[in-house]
Amino acid sequence: QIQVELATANAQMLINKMNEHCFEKCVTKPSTSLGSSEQACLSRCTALYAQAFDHISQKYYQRVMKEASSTPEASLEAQRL
Amino acid sequence: QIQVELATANAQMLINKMNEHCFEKCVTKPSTSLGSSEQACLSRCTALYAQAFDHISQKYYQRVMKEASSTPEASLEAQRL
Amino acid sequence: QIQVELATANAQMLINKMNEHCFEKCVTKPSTSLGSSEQACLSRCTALYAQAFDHISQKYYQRVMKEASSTPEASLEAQRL
Amino acid sequence: RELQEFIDQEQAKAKMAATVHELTDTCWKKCVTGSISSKFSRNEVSCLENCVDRFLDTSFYILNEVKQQRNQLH
Amino acid sequence: RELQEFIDQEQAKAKMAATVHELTDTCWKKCVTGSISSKFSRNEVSCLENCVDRFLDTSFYILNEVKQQRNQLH
Amino acid sequence: RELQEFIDQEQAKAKMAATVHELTDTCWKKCVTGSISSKFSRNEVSCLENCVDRFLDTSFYILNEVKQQRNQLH
Repeated sequence: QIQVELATANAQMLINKMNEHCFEKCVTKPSTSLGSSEQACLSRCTALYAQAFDHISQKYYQRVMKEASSTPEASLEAQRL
Repeated sequence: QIQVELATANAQMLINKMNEHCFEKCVTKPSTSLGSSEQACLSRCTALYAQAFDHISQKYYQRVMKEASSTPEASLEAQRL
Repeated sequence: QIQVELATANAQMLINKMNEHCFEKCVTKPSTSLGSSEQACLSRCTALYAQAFDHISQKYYQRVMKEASSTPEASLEAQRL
Repeated sequence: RELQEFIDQEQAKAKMAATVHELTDTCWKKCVTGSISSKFSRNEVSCLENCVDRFLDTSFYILNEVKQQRNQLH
Repeated sequence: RELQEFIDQEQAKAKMAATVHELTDTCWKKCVTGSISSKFSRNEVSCLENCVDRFLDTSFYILNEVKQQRNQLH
Repeated sequence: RELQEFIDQEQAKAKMAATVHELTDTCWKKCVTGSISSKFSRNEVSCLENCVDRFLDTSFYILNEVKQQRNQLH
């Protein structure tokens, strides 16, 4: 139950962040409708944000594991960031 | 009771946001006192921020109602943003 | 107990803020390691951020005290910011 | 049960009120880029007019994108 | 009752400590715009010196504006 | 006791998940500075590749600095 909620909150947060960053990048002058080039930009931007998120996620957990295996204290600090 | 608290929190938030954005726009180089042109700018800025807030508030609730009358699911998503 | 927790949370927040602002200023193009000039910049930046924090802290509490001695209401507003 | 409904409604209201503050923040940053005159410029008015609906369009567009990508996996 | 007072005081302290962090954040962004030298430039020092008091002045000024506008309605 | 351990673990997971969102936010702002093409430029890729590790290095570096300064006082 808790794990499902965590996963949902996580997906929701990812979508909110995509919304924020891709609106900023792709809709520079909001007009009376979402134009086709703005939509194309949003599709690219969403894909790239997801890619960055996956990559960063992987790098972060690798580092947490590495620190945990060398010094237990450092890994706690990495988690606490 | 809850409704009063909500209204107060709302007003407080609006004032905090005005403070943040209008300080950023109007007090570009903080000096030994708040000059008269800075004060004039703050008066204009406060009025404009309130105007933008009212307008955006209206547009948002219109949209939430529109989505609610077409697809119930979409309106939930709009609320959750 | 509560006071110790407050002090720890405070130190943690200060370090997080230093991290955010000094990473932004000193590590402009993240490369394969933290270079010596980036490290030197981080040392300077950490010291300056701590200095700014101390100064601002002092100014803020001076002002809160000043407002409290003139109008009790204003001091409450200053706290609530 | 009625109490629960009341709480849910109040929470939904509080959430929407918070969303209005965030949208105003976002649209102010996007649309009010110059210095502060006594009224908004024509460009600023048009930008603010459209900002909320385009932001919500963006939100629905992205939700759709994500759903489609998920469906392609199954 | 004494416990309640103690809790209120600790909450007020925590709130003020949080405000100091926010003010430092705001003033750092406003005043430290160049690269990081071994000490603050003269402009940066003067900006940081005045930043807190002008921010709080702004806050009082805006509160007053809002109150006056509200009074004009009644 | 087992329940407490489970709660602690879930909280640690939630905290790490939140950190990933913050890191993505920070690294996106630092590395993706131009307009959005169909793929990242070479500079953007290299910046994103290194951003997490340099951010965490920065964090450890600053922790060390703060500890040293504290030790000098005693």
